[in-house]
Amino acid sequence: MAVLNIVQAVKRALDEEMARDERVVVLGEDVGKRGGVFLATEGLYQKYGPDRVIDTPLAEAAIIGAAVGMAAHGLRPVAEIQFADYVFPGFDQLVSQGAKLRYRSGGQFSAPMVVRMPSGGGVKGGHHHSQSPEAYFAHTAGLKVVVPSTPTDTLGLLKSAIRDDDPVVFMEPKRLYRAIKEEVPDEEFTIPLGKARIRREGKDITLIAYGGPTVEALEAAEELEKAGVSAEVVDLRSLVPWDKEAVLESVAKTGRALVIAEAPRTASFASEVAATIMEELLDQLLAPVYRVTGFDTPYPYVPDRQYMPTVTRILNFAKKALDY
Amino acid sequence: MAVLNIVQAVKRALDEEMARDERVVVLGEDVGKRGGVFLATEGLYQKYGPDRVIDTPLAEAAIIGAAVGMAAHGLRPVAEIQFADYVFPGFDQLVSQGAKLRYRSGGQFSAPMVVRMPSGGGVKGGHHHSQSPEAYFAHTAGLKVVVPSTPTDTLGLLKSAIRDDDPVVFMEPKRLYRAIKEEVPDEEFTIPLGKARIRREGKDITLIAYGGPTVEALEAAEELEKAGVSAEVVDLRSLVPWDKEAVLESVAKTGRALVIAEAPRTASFASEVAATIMEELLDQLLAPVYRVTGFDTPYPYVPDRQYMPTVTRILNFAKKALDY
Amino acid sequence: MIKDTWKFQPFTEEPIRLIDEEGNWIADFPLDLKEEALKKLYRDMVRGRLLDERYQIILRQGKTSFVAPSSGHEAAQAGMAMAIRPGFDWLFPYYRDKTLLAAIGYPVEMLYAQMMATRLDPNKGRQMPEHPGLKELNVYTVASPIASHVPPAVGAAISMKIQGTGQVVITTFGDGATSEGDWHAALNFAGAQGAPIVFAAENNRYAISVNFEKQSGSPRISDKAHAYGFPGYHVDGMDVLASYYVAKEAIERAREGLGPSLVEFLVYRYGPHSSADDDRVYRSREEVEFWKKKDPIPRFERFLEKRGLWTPEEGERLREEIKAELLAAEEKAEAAGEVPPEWMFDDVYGTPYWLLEEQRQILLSEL
Amino acid sequence: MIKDTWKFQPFTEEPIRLIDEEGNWIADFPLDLKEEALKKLYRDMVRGRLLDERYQIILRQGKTSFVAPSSGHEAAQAGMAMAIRPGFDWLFPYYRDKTLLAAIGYPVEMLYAQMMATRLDPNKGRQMPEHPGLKELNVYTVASPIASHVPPAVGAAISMKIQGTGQVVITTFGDGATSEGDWHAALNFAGAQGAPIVFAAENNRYAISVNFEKQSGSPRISDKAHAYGFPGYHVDGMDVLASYYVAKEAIERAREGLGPSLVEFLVYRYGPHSSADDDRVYRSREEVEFWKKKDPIPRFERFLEKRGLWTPEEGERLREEIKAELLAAEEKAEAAGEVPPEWMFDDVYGTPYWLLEEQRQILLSEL
Ligand SMILES: Cc1ncc(C[n+]2csc(CCOP(=O)(O)OP(=O)(O)O)c2C)c(N)n1
Ligand SMILES: Cc1ncc(C[n+]2csc(CCOP(=O)(O)OP(=O)(O)O)c2C)c(N)n1
Ligand SMILES: [Mg+2]
Ligand SMILES: [Mg+2]
Repeated sequence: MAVLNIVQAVKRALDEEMARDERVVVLGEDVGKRGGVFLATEGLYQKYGPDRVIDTPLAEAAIIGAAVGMAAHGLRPVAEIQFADYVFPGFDQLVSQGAKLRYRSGGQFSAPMVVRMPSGGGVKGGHHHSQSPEAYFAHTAGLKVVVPSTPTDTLGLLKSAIRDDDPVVFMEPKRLYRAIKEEVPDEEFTIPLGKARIRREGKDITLIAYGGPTVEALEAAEELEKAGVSAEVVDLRSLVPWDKEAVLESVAKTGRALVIAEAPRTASFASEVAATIMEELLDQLLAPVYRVTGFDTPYPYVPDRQYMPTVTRILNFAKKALDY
Repeated sequence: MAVLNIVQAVKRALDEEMARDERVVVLGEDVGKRGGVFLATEGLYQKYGPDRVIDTPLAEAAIIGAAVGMAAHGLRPVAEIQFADYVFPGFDQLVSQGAKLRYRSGGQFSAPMVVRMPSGGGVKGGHHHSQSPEAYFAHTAGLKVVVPSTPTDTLGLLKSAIRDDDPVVFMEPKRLYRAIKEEVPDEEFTIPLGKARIRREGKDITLIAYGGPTVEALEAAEELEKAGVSAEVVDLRSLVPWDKEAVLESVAKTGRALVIAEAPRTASFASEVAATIMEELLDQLLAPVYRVTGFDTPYPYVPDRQYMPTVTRILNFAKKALDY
Repeated sequence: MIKDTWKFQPFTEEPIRLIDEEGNWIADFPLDLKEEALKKLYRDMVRGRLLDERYQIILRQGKTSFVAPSSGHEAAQAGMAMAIRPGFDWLFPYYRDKTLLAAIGYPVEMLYAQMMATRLDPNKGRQMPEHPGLKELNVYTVASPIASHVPPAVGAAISMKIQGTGQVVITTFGDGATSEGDWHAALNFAGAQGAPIVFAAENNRYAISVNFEKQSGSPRISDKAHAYGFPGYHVDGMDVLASYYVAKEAIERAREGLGPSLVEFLVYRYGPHSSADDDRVYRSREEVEFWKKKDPIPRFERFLEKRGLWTPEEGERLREEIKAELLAAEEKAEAAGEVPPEWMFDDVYGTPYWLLEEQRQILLSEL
Repeated sequence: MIKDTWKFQPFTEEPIRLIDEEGNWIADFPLDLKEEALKKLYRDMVRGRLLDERYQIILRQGKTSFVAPSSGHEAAQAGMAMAIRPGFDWLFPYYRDKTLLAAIGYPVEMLYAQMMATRLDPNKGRQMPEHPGLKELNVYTVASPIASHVPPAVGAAISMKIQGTGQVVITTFGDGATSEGDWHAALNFAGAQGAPIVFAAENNRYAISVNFEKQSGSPRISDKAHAYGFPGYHVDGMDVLASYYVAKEAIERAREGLGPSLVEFLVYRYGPHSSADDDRVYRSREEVEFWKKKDPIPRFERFLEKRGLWTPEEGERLREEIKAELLAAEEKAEAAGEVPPEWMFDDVYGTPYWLLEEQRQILLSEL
């Protein structure tokens, strides 16, 4: 078993899928010789050539829009948006073209494509290199949204995303790119979209997280254990579709939950999960479901880490739930 | 007191503000001679001339982006996006430039501007003339979001929006443009942003709505009354900031609530309100807060009305809450 | 890059024109089209015109909710249609292309079915009228956001190049579309990649009410190709032969690997922007009358007449024949019956997930 | 539209150049700049270069987290700076403009403060390094999304026109920016409105690793102005006098009501794209060396030397003097102390609302 970090897992997934299926092409800014600014496509240009690893002009509308057309014409494009913050010039292509192509054509055309993007904060990037725009995508019918938090999940989910018949937004928590390493099976595997993963079992409170803050959720769970509280950590992994069943099962067991995410709170995916849990499990809850999220400000340069849910913040809210 | 419909209220608000403050300018596609495709700017070009009523090229990025620059330079632009569905080519300008200008410049620059857009369904427009994209804006820190549902509110809120020092997205429920008429005071008035309006008092259940579905909420309340159920109808009017206090006060009284909106449910503003109510009033709720929303599909051409929360759907959920 | 065997020069100040107003052939090369082809062009234009007229009638009858008049655009569209290899090349059209679509063989009953949202619409009635699309013929389903189909068109063209299929993409749009950022991003990418695509502007000088002078400082759309390093052709789009020959050359260039071109067809829209528009507010009746005198159909009739290929009587007979065809198509489309509401939950994804199933049940419980 | 009193022709194939590599004045008009002005240009270039070098040092010292090297861009920036009326005209710069900003009088300690996010940054440390902005001087705060500042720049210019202020907007960006849709939408609108604005492309031939050939099919950025109906000037941006004179003419045209121009300055970036980049992966050392031989500073030194305005010793003295200034500025900026975390809740809106107050309390409880 090789030890991989997340960025290496991305690279391996791309490489395996490109080798398996020649319809798979990669496009984006600097994905060619440069191998991407995070090196997620390193070596692919040299291996698969300029027809399958395409350096594009600096235009996200061209990247996403062209991916839609390529997909409609039979390719399986994997577009890279250099930072999630830069998806907005291509937002119209994603929501008006990609998301609705299958629907508006009555199923005649479809856009099996992946839009990868490093997202989230913690890299001292200020508000245009740190955002977590998943709520925009999750709110857009027709898009699938995946946010892994470990190398193994990244590999298995990205491969599934590439094979999926619909447009998938694949958000990679950039602050974890090199921060998390683990042994990953050498044989090929995929992980189905739409399934959560129980990262840690527990019985007193459920910490629901995805992407970057999964790390803080796990750390908080350890802290809680020291205080005698047994916390279950659910990593959503997929936001659309999300694994309501797994979430409800866990919260039905623990009676308490926090939903933890980096994006601002208002109309966030965290709010969606919180609203759904409380709607479906009202009588089984021992405390309100609290959302531990980024603040409703643009992402600042100072402070960088404290914008996001810190372990302290998670513990404060856990206490609130436990003391309720 | 003149009887006005909503589109006339928009026109009057623009006219009064342009007369009051020569920094106010209007720009957008077809806003000039044509008076806008919904005639919301009719007559303004003739009255204020081409320097203050500017027909733009067909480019929402230019419209919103130019408005940001005009505002930064001292004007008070009111941009019209022809349909809310067409804001997406200008989305980057709105979220990356407009929303964050005050913040990123440390308060040195600001963008006091309004982006008006007819929104919502019910006009047989299919998915690109019917969407309700308010969640995208509400999720974006730095934007204010207003959605009136009556002529009086439209007039008073639009005037406040124009005088506001921050970018305000002003969403006009187009299916109500000419459907609702009422007497509006002749003297000048404004209505503050951020305040909900109790459209009907009641004690058994709170129906929280905004924009188009306010109409169905009121109709449902009448139906409920016939069945002996007293429903309170709260019209949010502003989504950012939203009037949490008024909402909580009402639900604390009734113990039951529905949040009614046209947009798809996932990560919607309805989810935000539902999550917040349940978080803050958990113990006082007699039933879960149900969200009665548009479906998580693109807005279809067939059926047109049934995509949105119908009176039947509201009543079904009300029954569910009352029977809980 | 301009081979000297090519017939046309890019970036001319005056529009390329092959027949004059009187119907004389004025090109500096011999006409090499068979009688049959000339008649097809004529028939396609007439069908487009009559279909446009019929749409007005079904609108008044309440059978459809929206029409985008296309009269005045027929020559450009019929010309392009004949330059395409239907079902092989891909077409990314916009909402005003009924002449073009019918001419490449889009079954007219399916066009009607889209207008009336009946079950015969392969797009399942998901969109408002004038938004056709047909996979079988490689016609990408129209989307309302102006210019938003242009980046996907470029993507398809790049895919063709990568896969070496020999196909070409043709995408049409109005003058207004050229102002959009998506349009630019697309043309620029196509230029950088030398993709096999023809960008066809149907310049009717108005984006709804906004005339071209307010849309752009450039005097011609064709000039915009300078920005992308490929040829821009300025064509009289009321001249069906100029439209055909230039489109053909642009497509050939693309097929031979010479990359994209931008072709600007100068046309005029005789009707309002749409059934929701009143064009008297923004343009004079004199202007409309002036352009009606340049109607591409009579102009081509004069051309055909001079060659003994047309008489008023034959013209009338053809019209009656087409009208009957259209009526039959309309009836067939209507007979299919309206799309049922519960179809709205299909095709959001390849396979629906739990939330859509929950919501389908909500709708079903209300029906 | 080209008055014959204007000095420069748009759309030249070769870049406009006024001094050759040896430092000879080769223009067809007489140099009309005072000694003082020539010295200012020189001083501004040198300060820009030294500041760029200092930034590398504070980066290594961990006092900043990011640098965007600007060496190689000095001539274009110093030239533009002298053509502007600082504090009257508005500048919408991008992240690689330190020479330009310092040259128009942006206090260097405030540039440093922005780099280090200290309290002296008028932008309150809200953004990553290389994102300055100063209302007092009409310098619009830099935003990271490429080309996103260009539509606001056009809006400001239209506002100037509406209000008849006589001001002009200058906005800078890289070659990469010209691919973005927002860029196009902005230039097109400016062209349609004849807005008083100069679009200044600092074309260093790379958007990070992507060379210009992959970015666009057009051989020159200046050619893109054809699309908008205004002049496009192709300028040797390593020639500070060509940069100044062309910028000046473009600004004058705008001020006189003749509308926008696009000025392409051909420059080179000697360093990597940023402190996070490794440029050896995508360009050869030979290429970099080739351009280093064309360094704009020695080139201008040769020019000055020929006129008796420069000696190596004077050059050295000036460098030492500037270095001392920079160091003082750096110390002053640092002494102001880091921006405190709770500032993050200010300036989201003019007045914060309840949610932000709630959240501020959450943060305060954690500090
Ligand atoms: C992005 C977007 N903005 C606005 C609209 C509304 N709209 C529909 S058609 C139209 C004018 C289009 O003009 P043009 O491109 O010249 O085509 P024409 O209708 O003249 O054939 C506008 C503004 C739209 N459909 N999409
Ligand atoms: C919209 C957007 N997409 C991508 C990026 C990431 N990015 C930052 S700089 C850059 C290259 C810019 O190149 P150019 O415009 O030529 O300016 P230069 O850095 O060469 O001066 C890219 C792709 C960004 N900042 N914004
Ligand atoms: Mg038009
Ligand atoms: Mg560059």
